[in-house]
Amino acid sequence: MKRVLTGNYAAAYGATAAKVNVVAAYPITPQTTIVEILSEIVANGELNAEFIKVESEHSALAACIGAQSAGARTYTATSSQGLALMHELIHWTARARLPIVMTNVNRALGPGWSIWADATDSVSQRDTGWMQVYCENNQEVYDTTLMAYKISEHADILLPTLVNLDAFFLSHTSQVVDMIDQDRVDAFLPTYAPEYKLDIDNPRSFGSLTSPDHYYEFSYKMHKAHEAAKQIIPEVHAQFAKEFGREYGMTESYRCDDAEYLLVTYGTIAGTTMDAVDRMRDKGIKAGALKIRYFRPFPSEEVRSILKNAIKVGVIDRMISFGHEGAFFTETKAAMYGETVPLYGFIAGLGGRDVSIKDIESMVDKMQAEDPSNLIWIGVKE
Amino acid sequence: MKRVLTGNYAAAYGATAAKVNVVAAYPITPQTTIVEILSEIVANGELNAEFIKVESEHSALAACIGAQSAGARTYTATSSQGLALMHELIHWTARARLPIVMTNVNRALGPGWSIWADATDSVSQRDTGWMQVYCENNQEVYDTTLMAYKISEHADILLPTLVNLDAFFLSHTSQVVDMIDQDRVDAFLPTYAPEYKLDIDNPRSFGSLTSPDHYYEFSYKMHKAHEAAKQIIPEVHAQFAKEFGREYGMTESYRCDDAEYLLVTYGTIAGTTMDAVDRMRDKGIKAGALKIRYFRPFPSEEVRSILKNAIKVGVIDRMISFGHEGAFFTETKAAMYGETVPLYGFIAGLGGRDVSIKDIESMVDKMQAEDPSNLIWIGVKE
Amino acid sequence: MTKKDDQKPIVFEGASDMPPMSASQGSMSVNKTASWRSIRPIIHEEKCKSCMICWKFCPEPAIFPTSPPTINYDYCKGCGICIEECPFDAITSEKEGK
Amino acid sequence: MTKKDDQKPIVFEGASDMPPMSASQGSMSVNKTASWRSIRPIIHEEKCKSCMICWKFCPEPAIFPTSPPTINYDYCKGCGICIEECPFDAITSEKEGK
Amino acid sequence: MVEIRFHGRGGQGAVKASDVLAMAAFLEGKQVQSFPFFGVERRGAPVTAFTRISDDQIRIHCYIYDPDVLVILDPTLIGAVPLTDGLQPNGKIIINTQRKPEEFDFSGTENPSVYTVDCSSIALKHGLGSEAAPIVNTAILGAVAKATGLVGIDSIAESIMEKIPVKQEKNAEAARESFAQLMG
Amino acid sequence: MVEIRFHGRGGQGAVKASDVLAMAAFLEGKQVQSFPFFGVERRGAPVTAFTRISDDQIRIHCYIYDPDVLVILDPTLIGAVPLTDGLQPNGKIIINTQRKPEEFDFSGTENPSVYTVDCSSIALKHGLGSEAAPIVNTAILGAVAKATGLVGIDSIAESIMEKIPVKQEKNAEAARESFAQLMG
Amino acid sequence: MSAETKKVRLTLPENEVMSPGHLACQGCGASMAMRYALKALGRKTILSVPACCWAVIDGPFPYSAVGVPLQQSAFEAAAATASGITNALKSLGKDDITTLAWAGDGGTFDIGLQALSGAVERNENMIYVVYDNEAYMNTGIQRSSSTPHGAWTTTTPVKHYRKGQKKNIMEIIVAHHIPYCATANIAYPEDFIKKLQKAKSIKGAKFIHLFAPCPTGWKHGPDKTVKIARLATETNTFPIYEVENGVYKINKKIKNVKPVAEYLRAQGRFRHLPEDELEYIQSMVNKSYKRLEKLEAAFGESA
Amino acid sequence: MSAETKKVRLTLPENEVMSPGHLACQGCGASMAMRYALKALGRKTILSVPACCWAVIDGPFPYSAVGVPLQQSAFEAAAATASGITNALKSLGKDDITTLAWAGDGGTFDIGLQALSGAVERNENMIYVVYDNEAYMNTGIQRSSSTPHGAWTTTTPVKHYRKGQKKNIMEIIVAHHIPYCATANIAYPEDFIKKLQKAKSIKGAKFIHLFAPCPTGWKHGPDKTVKIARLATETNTFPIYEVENGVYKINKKIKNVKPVAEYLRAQGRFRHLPEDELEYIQSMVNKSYKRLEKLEAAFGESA
Ligand SMILES: Cc1ncc(C[n+]2csc(CCOP(=O)(O)OP(=O)(O)O)c2C)c(N)n1
Ligand SMILES: Cc1ncc(C[n+]2csc(CCOP(=O)(O)OP(=O)(O)O)c2C)c(N)n1
Ligand code: SF4
Ligand code: SF4
Ligand code: SF4
Ligand code: SF4
Ligand code: SF4
Ligand code: SF4
Ligand SMILES: [Mg+2]
Ligand SMILES: [Mg+2]
Repeated sequence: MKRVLTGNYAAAYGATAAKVNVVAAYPITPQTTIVEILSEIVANGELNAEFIKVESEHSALAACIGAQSAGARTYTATSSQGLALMHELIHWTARARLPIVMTNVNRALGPGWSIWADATDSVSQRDTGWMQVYCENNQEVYDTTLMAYKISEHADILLPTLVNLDAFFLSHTSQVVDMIDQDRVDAFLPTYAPEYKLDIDNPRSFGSLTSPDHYYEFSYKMHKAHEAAKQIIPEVHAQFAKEFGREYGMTESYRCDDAEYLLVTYGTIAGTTMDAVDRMRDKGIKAGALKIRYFRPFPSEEVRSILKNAIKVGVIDRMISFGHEGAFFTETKAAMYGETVPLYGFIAGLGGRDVSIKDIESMVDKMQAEDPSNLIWIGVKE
Repeated sequence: MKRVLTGNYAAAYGATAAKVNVVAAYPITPQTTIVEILSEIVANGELNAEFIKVESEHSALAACIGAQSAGARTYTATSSQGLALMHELIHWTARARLPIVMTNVNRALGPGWSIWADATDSVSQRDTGWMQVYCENNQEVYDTTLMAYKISEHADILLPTLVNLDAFFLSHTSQVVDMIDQDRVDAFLPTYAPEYKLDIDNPRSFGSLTSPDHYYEFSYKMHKAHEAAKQIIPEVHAQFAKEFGREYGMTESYRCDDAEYLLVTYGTIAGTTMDAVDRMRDKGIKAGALKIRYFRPFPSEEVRSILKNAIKVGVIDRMISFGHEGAFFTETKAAMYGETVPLYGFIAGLGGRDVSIKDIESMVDKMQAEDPSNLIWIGVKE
Repeated sequence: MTKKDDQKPIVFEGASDMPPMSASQGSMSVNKTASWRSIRPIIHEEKCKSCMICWKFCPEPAIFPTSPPTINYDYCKGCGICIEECPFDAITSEKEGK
Repeated sequence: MTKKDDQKPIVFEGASDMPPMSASQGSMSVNKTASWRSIRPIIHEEKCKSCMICWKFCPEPAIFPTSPPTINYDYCKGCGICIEECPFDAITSEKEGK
Repeated sequence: MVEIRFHGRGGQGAVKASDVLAMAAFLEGKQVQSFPFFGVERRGAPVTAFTRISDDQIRIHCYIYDPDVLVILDPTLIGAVPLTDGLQPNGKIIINTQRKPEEFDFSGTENPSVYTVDCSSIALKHGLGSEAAPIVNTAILGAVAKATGLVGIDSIAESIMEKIPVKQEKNAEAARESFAQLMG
Repeated sequence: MVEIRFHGRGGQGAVKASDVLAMAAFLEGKQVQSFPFFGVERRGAPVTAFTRISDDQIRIHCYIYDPDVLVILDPTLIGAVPLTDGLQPNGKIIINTQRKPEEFDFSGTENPSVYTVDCSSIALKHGLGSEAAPIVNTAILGAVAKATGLVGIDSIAESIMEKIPVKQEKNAEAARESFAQLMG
Repeated sequence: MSAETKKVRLTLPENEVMSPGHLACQGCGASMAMRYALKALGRKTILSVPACCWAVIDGPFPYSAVGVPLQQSAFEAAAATASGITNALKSLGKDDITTLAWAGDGGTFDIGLQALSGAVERNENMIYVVYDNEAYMNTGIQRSSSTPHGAWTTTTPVKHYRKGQKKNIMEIIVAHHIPYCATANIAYPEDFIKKLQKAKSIKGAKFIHLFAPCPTGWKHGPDKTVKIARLATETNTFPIYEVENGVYKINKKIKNVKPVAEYLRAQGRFRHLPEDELEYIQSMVNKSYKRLEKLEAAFGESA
Repeated sequence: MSAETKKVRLTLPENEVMSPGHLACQGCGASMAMRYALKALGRKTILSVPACCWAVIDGPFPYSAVGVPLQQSAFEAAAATASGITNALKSLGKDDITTLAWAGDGGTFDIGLQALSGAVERNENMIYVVYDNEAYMNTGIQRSSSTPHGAWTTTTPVKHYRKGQKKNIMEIIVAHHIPYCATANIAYPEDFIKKLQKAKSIKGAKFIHLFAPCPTGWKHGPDKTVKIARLATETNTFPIYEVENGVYKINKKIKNVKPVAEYLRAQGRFRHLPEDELEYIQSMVNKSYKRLEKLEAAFGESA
């Protein structure tokens, strides 16, 4: 059934379709409508779940951790400061190998307070062991939420997923979303039945002191799970495409095949970039766009194979790792190590600064004119 | 005056020498002795400071933020879970441009609980805007703590610094430390006198809502401050060397000039690597070691100029960014983009697994034998 | 107070003339909230007993403690509290013309 | 309870036979804490009234509720609580020989 | 793709209007996008919202700089805010006002078509909002439908029934009335 | 560089011993390093600690795998734990025990020199710890000084005065006594 | 103007430290509250304000409305930040400046409770004021643990309105045995100001629980803010009392207590409540007030 | 064995859910506590344990000592984790399992207070036990807000021993008006077990403040744990009482109250205290106990 939904509603309906057992969440702009609509959905009995109205985001994730450990499928959503406040438990979730799915509305971190789009919040969680997806539109938010449960819960993965959408540009933007019938969702995503859980018939202690003799190998297993995910994610995408007709990849190429100027980016900027690519193509510039959906696991091989034949590549980050450069830029360069294509790093859209088609066109201009040694801030007033 | 001190004591005495006004800290293994000795030092009146015995690490950093904003020089120390719990405020400190200095004892994150060395805790803070230093020995801990205040408080920088030392391998290891006379410290590090602070005679609101029109430029200014730090840090190092005779760099090269096999690493592993280099040189292998002290700002140009002439380079990380690779490895590859030296990524020592000279020698063996496409886990039991 | 309070907007050329962090440079008095108002309170001198209750409760504050009190229409948001609280019905409400 | 409780240490070949997360596989009864003990409590049957107070307070627990109680010397850490709490002085302390 | 920009003041419902319009177009089988420029301003401060309508998937996610249609919910904004920036040549401007289109001077924009309708009166007539603060966001959509032909008035009405939580009928009637009354 | 490995049980003070030894060497102008293997075990469980002594700066930071000297604070560890792993040829082993050096069989290690001293009795004599749990960590350092010649007994005594918070004199005397008594 | 003002008798200090132009909604109780607080404490005050409506009311960069230094803090960190400020002042020898932590109910009852508990346990020299509007207003009216039984919020929809009593923050803080705790109400600014002045004169941790209606979240006309605030006290829903060094004192004993329904019916957020709920709420109010009287009897001045 | 046990009368349930081999120090009060708790609640229990000594006592991977499922949690997250567990059980229809949050004083009075306050405010169906050893023991004896006046810890050195009363966690939690709060003491296991069983039978949030001496941190012989625990109650330092639905009841009224000095002098951590401090502590104990009696008088069964 098609409906016009904001990104936040798409996320909430995605979790609802996944029939989560426990929701624990705390309000924060611009995620609030997720909490509000889920309160309604649960209150109305449309979703048979417990909604824990916790006193902080930290407790939201802690409650999800407890619930998921006890065998429930759980959901939470947050943004910015809330995500940051969860950080210790974000690590915790991954190391506990709990396949929790969390929506994050990408919003800038304070101070100064800012409620607008910026990916620093989620990218700052890149070292925690979570899988991370960045969405370009609301359909993708809905579909990704559903698939995230299937991928996270896969026995060879058992890792949580963070599904990201840009503040306002998706969270409060209405678009057409095709929602899947519940019975078809159920067939795609069976009931959660973990092998390891809090079980009085098979009592185990989870998370006990772990000596260097074992800790290292647990870390290795997490690494291997991410490696496995790189295989399994495309399989789930394929199954989803077969069932529901919508295709996703860990990355998404747009007019890349013969592109000379290739722009790599993520989130809503990716959509605008594709429109910009069309415009530039109309002007005779062979532009192309590579949208990165999965930032963790990072699809290095895929990125490399797509980018290596371009003449110049630019990476647009809606965040910066201060003291270095944009994280997607760094990681793309690392993935490309050994190649010779010049790579340009662009910073754009921090704190909700709009990124227009003209801004994107200006990047290709700069790639033609400048050398790649300096990070380029698009539209900065110096 | 020379004394035999653990790394924790060296940190505490460094902060004492810096005459901090306010200390706020919370105990966590293996940082605890820092809190304990500072409690004593303050209680004995050896340091004229307020010690706030907060109820959590989150409040420790919040209290430092408040105190520093009000014009005090502050200090805190933590480790692992404690650092992670501070994450929201770690971002906050940097964006508020408060030159707080914090010691972090690098310890693994749970679950399973682990109290042993692992750099995931601090590397996970790489996107927050803090400067980060990794120490190899206790003298370095002491000296770095002192210099960190001078660097952080520089008017062109105004960024906090995280000084890292490995759990047990430094925190609880006794070594000879040469402590500087207070009057010479005072000459080197004048009283903290910030231009922007909470001041009833010039009342300002700090951290208010900041629209996309300004937020982007504030971020740009932070970026510029990190750029400036890359100039100022070597200046402070030079001044320190002149005054006190000990030399530091943002990186430290050991037998790199003619090295064919170069190992890049940080923290205590760097020391062991240098000994391993000597052993290998004795065996006729032209090995070298590059110790990275400053991870933020990341000394890309320096790293590149040192590594680019090697035949093979290996990067040893005591952490992994799950779903990708070691962070120092990624960032080194990014810094080296465009070069052709093969770069190998090694993971070692997570969760306190010891890294021996033999382990390091085995890396050079692997660099000779294998191709660099896979991350290599040293000593893993598969 | 060196803080700017001339009620003119503060405009920056760019990053270079901004402070390092989000630190205020002037007063919110720059923000004339008159436009928020859809009703306008009018004090009727003849009824007013200068009890100053309206002054006391005005949230902005947009009432000067003169006798009778004077409303600062640059800032009055038209909340109506003064009208509601005046014990002598000395303030009435008028629709703001648009 | 499928949990391993045969008091033999659990040894893994490596990552492949470990569970995905730190989840326990067996009982701490594997850990014979006898080595912690520097004194050894001895129950003297003749004095013992089987009041079970020693059993009640043993923190390990290392006392079986037989009559008179029996001490499990595999685990008794030698804390001395049973000695201190026995109302009938029926337990004495011996130095553990090393 | 047609791009519509709404201008109002906090409290008037410009954001909701952009949503309802998008929904109406969706009901006619279009791809749509609607979103606010989310400021921190409260009641009374200028507010902007956007709607995009297209036959194809809408990928772009930035603000609308060069709208085809401008919808102005509050005439006092004219002059106070640079409303017509970027308006496409031959663009349409729909204004809630008692005045006539001719009374407005949009020199500086290329050949705009200006439409006016007194939504405030229509809203009050249907009991929407108060004298001091009539709620005009639904009423103006009738005028938008009529002026642009982008969507039918029945779709607007249906969309209102879906999206507006209270007084749905009244709102729909108000839209129909402004559809009927539009001057331009 | 000389590497010394201490083995004891939780509560015996092996870690402190490694520290005091390092401090003593420092007092003689050496570069030193001492550190524990920090386990979670409590009282009674095996504990390891390390000391490195060198004329040059000590850069290495891993555990000691091939010690030159082994110090065993608790003879019950022999057999229970693989103590002598990696001991260098002609290495020294110093044991707190009432037994004689000859009574120990360290076959598997290359030509070790074994020294024994009854530190438990010495400790008790000086009122250090209780019968059940004598504190032997200072006493044994006298024997280490004598057996290895790495540091003088006066330095050990001075180091004890600095590092041991209580009964400093008694501890120093105990060290001197074991220095005098050492058998090997 | 000062000439003219001579003629009038003002029951509050005349100085205005807070400037108009701020971003509070029309008739916002919280904005009145700050005006009073700064009248009471004057310009030698430093504010610590976490995320809450007041983080916005003060205005966006580069402006400010408060006329005193203000440190915005993370949502959960008002009391800890203030602890830092007050210790810095102490360390730097500035002993004439008041540290004022100013937070909403969400930042106090919920996410900021721990930092507050820690700060008062340490008896930090500061005044902490919670302006209670009984929900998360800044994010659009979600339930907090201060939301009273029966109320609608966006996370307690009408069909499933909030069940259970609001958290008794006063009892919780009183249990920390600090020198001074009090309730106050924007409808009685003289009392609030007096309490702030008293608090300022006491060394250590002081806590004030301030009732501050929110027309936007409570769904009442902006002109009714003071009226509704007054009704809260006149119905004993929000009694005015203080606890000084453990000694309870009810400052306003209402002679003719009004029925709670009068208070509830004036607000949209309670509109959906059936009669029996009103009765239940009345009984709970009676019970709580009786409890307070007992506490005053047991631990009051005359006890 | 069971044949033999027939002969003896046991005042506690015989079942041993906790196994020996655990890592508690000799004579650890906290280890006794768990033994009793699991006797009371049995195997249909799920534990939520934050960082604290018990996180270690249970044993390292791959072992466990408790015989029931146990979820280790971040230090500050015991109550929130337990909230998740209890809600999962509810959602999955498992209504015969008890969720038991089990935390130290640091994890309860300090860093975990907010999660606890949130959980009890939501009246989550769980039992929360704080085993109080009056400091951060697991990290080596640092002050917590439960550390009593006069005590030495590593962060309150002898020269500057802890000043001020320990946080009154019972009053704080009682202020949340939950169905059941109680104190207990490992010296009185029968009472503790009865309270746990009562708690298990009540739906909603239950809180037990358990006194559990720590020989390592309190510097007393491991054999003295029970004796010292008993003295705490016999001197009225740690009274045994419960608050059921707001009704206070002192469960153990001590006939011949012993002087506090007897309790203090038995522990190394108070050794440095001069006489006048002992007197001061005695007066504070008297005062607190009087306060409790007044509460019982005002809010007890007969009130
Ligand atoms: C960690 C974190 N979580 C959530 C938020 C979002 N947030 C900001 S203000 C607020 C509500 C504040 O409520 P309250 O303290 O009652 O103040 P009020 O807005 O009602 O004045 C919330 C949830 C935040 N800023 N930080
Ligand atoms: C966020 C965080 N901060 C600090 C620690 C370190 N830590 C672990 S246990 C502990 C003390 C626990 O004290 P308490 O709760 O009283 O339990 P006890 O150890 O006394 O049993 C501390 C400080 C941690 N694990 N996590
Ligand atoms: S409240 Fe009424 S009577 Fe009193 S001063 Fe104001 S206008 Fe005059
Ligand atoms: S209407 Fe409100 S804002 Fe205007 S003067 Fe009266 S009280 Fe003040
Ligand atoms: S306490 Fe003493 S008397 Fe009682 S059963 Fe034990 S040994 Fe026997
Ligand atoms: S000495 Fe302690 S551990 Fe041993 S049996 Fe007695 S009470 Fe139990
Ligand atoms: S939402 Fe309520 S509390 Fe916030 S500014 Fe508006 S009226 Fe005041
Ligand atoms: S330190 Fe104390 S509480 Fe912790 S295990 Fe030892 S005796 Fe028990
Ligand atoms: Mg509020
Ligand atoms: Mg404790």
